[in-house]
Amino acid sequence: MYLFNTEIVCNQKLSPNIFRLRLKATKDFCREAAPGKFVMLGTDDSLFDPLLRRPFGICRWGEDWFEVVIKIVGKGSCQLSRLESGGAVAIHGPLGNGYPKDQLESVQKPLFLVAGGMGIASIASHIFSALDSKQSLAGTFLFYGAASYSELILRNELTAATAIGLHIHTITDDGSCGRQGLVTQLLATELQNQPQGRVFACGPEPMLKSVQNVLQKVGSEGYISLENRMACGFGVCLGCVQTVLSEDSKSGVETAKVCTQGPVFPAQEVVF
Amino acid sequence: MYLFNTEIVCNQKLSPNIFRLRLKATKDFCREAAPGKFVMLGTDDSLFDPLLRRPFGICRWGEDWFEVVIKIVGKGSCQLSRLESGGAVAIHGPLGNGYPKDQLESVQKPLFLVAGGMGIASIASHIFSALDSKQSLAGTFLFYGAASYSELILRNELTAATAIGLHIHTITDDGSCGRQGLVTQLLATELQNQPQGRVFACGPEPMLKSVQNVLQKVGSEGYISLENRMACGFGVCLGCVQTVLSEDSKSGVETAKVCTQGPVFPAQEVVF
Amino acid sequence: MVDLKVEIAPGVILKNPVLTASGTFGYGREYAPYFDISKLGAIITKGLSLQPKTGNPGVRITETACGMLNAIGLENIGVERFLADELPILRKLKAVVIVNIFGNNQSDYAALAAKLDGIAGITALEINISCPNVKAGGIQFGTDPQAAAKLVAAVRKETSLPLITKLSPNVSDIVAVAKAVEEAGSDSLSLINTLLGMAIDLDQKRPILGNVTGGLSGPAIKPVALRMVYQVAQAVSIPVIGIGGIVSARDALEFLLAGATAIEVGTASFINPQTASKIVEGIENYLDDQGCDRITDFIGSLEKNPI
Amino acid sequence: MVDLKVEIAPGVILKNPVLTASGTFGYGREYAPYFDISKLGAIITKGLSLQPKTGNPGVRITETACGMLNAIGLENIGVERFLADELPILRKLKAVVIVNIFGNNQSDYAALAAKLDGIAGITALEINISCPNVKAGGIQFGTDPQAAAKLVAAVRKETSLPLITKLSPNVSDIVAVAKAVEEAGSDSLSLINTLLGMAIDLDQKRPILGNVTGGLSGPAIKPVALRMVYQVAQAVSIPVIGIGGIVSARDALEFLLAGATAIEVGTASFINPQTASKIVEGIENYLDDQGCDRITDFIGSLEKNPI
Ligand SMILES: Cc1cc2nc3c(=O)[nH]c(=O)nc-3n(C[C@H](O)[C@H](O)[C@H](O)COP(=O)(O)OP(=O)(O)OC[C@H]3O[C@@H](n4cnc5c(N)ncnc54)[C@H](O)[C@@H]3O)c2cc1C
Ligand SMILES: Cc1cc2nc3c(=O)[nH]c(=O)nc-3n(C[C@H](O)[C@H](O)[C@H](O)COP(=O)(O)OP(=O)(O)OC[C@H]3O[C@@H](n4cnc5c(N)ncnc54)[C@H](O)[C@@H]3O)c2cc1C
Ligand SMILES: Cc1cc2nc3c(=O)[nH]c(=O)nc-3n(C[C@H](O)[C@H](O)[C@H](O)COP(=O)(O)O)c2cc1C
Ligand SMILES: Cc1cc2nc3c(=O)[nH]c(=O)nc-3n(C[C@H](O)[C@H](O)[C@H](O)COP(=O)(O)O)c2cc1C
Ligand code: FES
Ligand code: FES
Repeated sequence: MYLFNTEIVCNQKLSPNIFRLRLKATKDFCREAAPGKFVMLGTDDSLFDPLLRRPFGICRWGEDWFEVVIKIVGKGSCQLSRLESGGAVAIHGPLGNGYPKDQLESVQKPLFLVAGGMGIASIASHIFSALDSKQSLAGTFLFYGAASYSELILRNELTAATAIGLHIHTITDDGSCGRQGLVTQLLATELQNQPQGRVFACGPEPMLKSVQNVLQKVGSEGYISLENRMACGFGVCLGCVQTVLSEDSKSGVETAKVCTQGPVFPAQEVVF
Repeated sequence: MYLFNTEIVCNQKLSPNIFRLRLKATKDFCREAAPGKFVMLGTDDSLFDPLLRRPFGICRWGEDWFEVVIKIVGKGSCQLSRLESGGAVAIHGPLGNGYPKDQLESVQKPLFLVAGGMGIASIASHIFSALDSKQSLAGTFLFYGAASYSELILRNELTAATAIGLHIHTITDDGSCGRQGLVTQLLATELQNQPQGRVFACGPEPMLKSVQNVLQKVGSEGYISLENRMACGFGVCLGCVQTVLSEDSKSGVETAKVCTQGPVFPAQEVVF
Repeated sequence: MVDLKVEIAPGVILKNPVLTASGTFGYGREYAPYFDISKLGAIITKGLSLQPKTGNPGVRITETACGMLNAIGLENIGVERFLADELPILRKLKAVVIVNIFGNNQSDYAALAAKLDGIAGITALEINISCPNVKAGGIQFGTDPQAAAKLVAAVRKETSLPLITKLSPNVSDIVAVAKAVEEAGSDSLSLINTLLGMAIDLDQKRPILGNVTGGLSGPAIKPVALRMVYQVAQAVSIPVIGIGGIVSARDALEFLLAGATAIEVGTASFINPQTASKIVEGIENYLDDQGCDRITDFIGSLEKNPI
Repeated sequence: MVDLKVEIAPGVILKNPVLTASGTFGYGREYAPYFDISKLGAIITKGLSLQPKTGNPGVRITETACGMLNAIGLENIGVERFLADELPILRKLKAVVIVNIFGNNQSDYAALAAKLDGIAGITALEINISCPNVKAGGIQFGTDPQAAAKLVAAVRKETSLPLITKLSPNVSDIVAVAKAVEEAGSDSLSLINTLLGMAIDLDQKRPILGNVTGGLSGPAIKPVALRMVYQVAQAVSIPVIGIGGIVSARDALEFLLAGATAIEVGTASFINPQTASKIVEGIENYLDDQGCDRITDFIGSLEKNPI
């Protein structure tokens, strides 16, 4: 992973409170980028409010740039979302384990990608990676749910991936686009038909719990990407830990650092 | 005085670390603006670093705008100096007493304006006010000193005022423009010749002390504008107080609030 | 419309829970050009002493990360001039007035309380016990439960005005001090006063403040204040007034959740003189949105289980 | 080239005064990818207990104005695993290692000290006394001078390693605690640990942290830390190590001026893992510019008269 200061190439508003920022990056950084990894982003180092850097998924990248998609939920995301072309940003990354590559690239079984809300930033990274490296997404299904139509972002870019085989199913809480309901309903239905599917999910905790349940019921395997609060992002503060199953410890559980041992975990190992 | 949020019209770099910001203002604000008054400027209210607003002299104004000239000395001035057109600023002002109008406008006697460093922002406000309202500056002398040529700002704008009678003498610590030396040397020489002159001075404390000495020696009268640290700018924190002579108190001195009773004081009354 | 009335001491019912912190609101009238100060729950004056006080020489304020240090040194016009010149103006402005008092020793406090007793236009006294006790060698009254209790008892004897004791945060156990002054007859508590801090000018190799150390206030101290209010509110049965880093209605509401019956706005009034009045509005709007009828239902309603 | 060597305890000479604060530097090796950790004065490990500890459930960190609250709950792998798995790596990385220890009662501390005594690769112990004393009903060792002194004396008996006692800021009189532990045989002091604070989620009406309260760190607390270091450095004759909100070389130099012989970088290492190494460079450059030959000439050289 790398530490460097860089600048915004451009900032595009995707919805009233969601922005896509493209940032310049070093080639080394881009070589290490992979689906499911993240960066810690900071702004001006001489002002201490906000103090800590904030984690965001690496959504797409090229030779010397990468993109993040940021939803405004508090002061850190708000400040980043206001940056314009040329604005200074401090980067630490790529961080985290990312989605397991062998699983992503095995083409034997169908691949179910499940994104809830901003979870799409992480999930889309695999889709864009395939698109940009001209790989096929045959047998890959995207189940994408959001609160409403305006929060279903990156629609054009995702639709472009149908050309390489991606199947897209959207659903919204209010029915303003696609079916009305929760994204796990889509997953549950499809898994009934194809229980051999591998599942990759990212989204809010209630959604991930529900994905875990669905997987357990059907007996399928899958991975979930967590978004616990982070102070450091590289395994030293112990702020982000998640209880996980453990074979070593007596109690049968232990804590794992989401930033370094995750953010992607085998779904059945996470104890919410 | 008024409280309002406004935006930057434009930001012009005058030297490597001095910037002129033009801000939109209400007409009411502009009607109350006067030479020697100041504003408290703040930026984003949702971030608390920097916390307090910062005082800056109102250097020039029109019907619905005003200008400040800001030198970067710390984080508050740095942050303001980075704002670009459209950037948001919070205003409180005009504040302070300003230069006494009757003295400024009495044309009987010569008027000596003395500016050291950023003190020019305050001193120039009278010159621009005369220029913009097409009054004469006959009999008005500007003694302007700075560390070096690059810190002698607003040269063109000030030179324009020679057309309405202003005499300009510059001096720099390093001799890179005008004479080499301190601005009080210019004042001392001129006051010897014209001891009936009224003096208005603004600059760093050592310079103001020296002006006070010169005035005392020659027996002339004058006003100095102070720049004590301020938390509130409107008389409630007692952070900015300056010891001044007093006729009422037993000790012969009392404290005055620079923000409301100043920033302009009769030179002989200030006890440094 | 939500009912914002709160009782900050037995019988002292304020129209809303927003007060202004001593030393940050001048004598009150300085704010009158910015909003109608009678719309606040109450205003608390700059700390008053028996005699006028000139305060500290040298630099008195400096900014720190999300906070400020002050070493004003309790400059004030003295109680006589306050009563003669300021109180009449405040009465004309229809402000609810709480007078903050301090002294160098117990008899100063007692004399101030006696002098202010029965004066029309004063709703309560706030006793600042974060002051060095000259007689006890400069140790603060506020850091020792016994000394604080004796002081409050002495003041209690001299006045029938409701007493709010303002606690210092620079203590090992603020709950012990709170209980001691409750026992001694304080009708109410306010907390926190400033944390003791210091700032240095590196290049000049000198302390920045004329007094070397000063009081830290502003958003930086909010977490400490919130913790102390939460602890004290659970330990005493008199009302608690929360102070420390409050700049918005949301901050104020957090203190109310933690158990404060009212709050005081301090440093934030320097940044924007209208802060206190905006906080009144903000509280009202928030509680209206929540469908809350009476603010008293909201006060102390923090769920004990963390998220 | 300025000589940056400092003696943080009798006989313990470090190559420079920059240390890393316990709990913010992992076990040290996590930082090795970012810079050569042997270039630091010393690294201080995450606090170790006799047995491994899982720490607190729920949310453990939350940001506050210019600071953060943590309620990690002293999660650590235990002294055994540290010695088996971590210390050998640190030795290979040539880091100067100071081990931070804590326990639930005096005998825990004593047992830890005994266990670590004489182990190659450990330069000193830092005793975290900001821990609840289970036997004394949960009162912190660090808030009572007597209890702190007894604890230090007990640890002193078990080890010949230099002892640094890390003081809690949540006290009325930090100088009293400092003097008591000096008397009890501490070779050095480090301060401050975190201030006790709290944060509330307004909309959920709940405390944010799983532990309800947590420790406040970061730039917000620097003024309090600087004041305490200044007070303590004047009152004791053993070296003082300054901690609290240090993010830059200028911050570090302010603590040295105030009398600290060395400093620890805490929260700032989360923001940028290279902070500590940048501070070493920054101190060197600053002192070089000032024409200072030995950092020991700079330490404590604050002029007593304010600007
Ligand atoms: C590995 C990882 C990848 C992420 N990827 C993305 C992404 O691609 N796009 C995106 O928009 N967001 C992403 N997030 C979430 C993002 O980091 C937070 O929204 C952001 O840090 C909030 O900062 P803030 O200052 O705006 O909010 P704050 O002011 O800090 O908090 C605002 C609100 O958000 C909540 N909050 C803060 N941090 C978190 C968190 N980590 N998890 C849950 N709730 C939190 C707080 O409780 C509070 O209610 C990711 C998080 C992680 C850990
Ligand atoms: C009435 C008045 C009018 C002013 N007009 C102008 C103006 O027109 N243009 C301009 O550039 N500046 C002006 N100043 C000074 C300006 O307010 C300060 O430079 C600014 O507040 C510094 O803020 P900062 O955050 O950048 O610096 P900080 O980080 O707060 O401090 C940086 C350095 O500046 C010193 N400092 C901070 N505030 C003051 C102060 N008030 N006086 C002296 N030293 C200080 C500190 O000791 C420190 O060394 C004026 C000040 C006053 C009181
Ligand atoms: C400049 C200043 C002056 C103060 N003067 C007093 C005072 O005279 N009496 C008192 O009890 N508290 C005084 N205080 C403390 C405040 O009333 C308040 O307790 C403290 O600032 C914390 O609140 P805040 O963070 O909202 O400012 C003063 C605070 C400041 C900043
Ligand atoms: C996440 C975190 C964990 C900490 N863990 C410990 C610990 O285990 N032992 C200890 O003595 N101090 C611990 N501390 C306190 C720090 O060592 C330091 O004293 C404090 O954070 C103040 O310094 P700072 O403001 O530079 O962070 C911890 C601090 C943080 C932020
Ligand atoms: S975020 Fe610090 S350990 Fe994971
Ligand atoms: S700046 Fe607050 S009284 Fe003058």
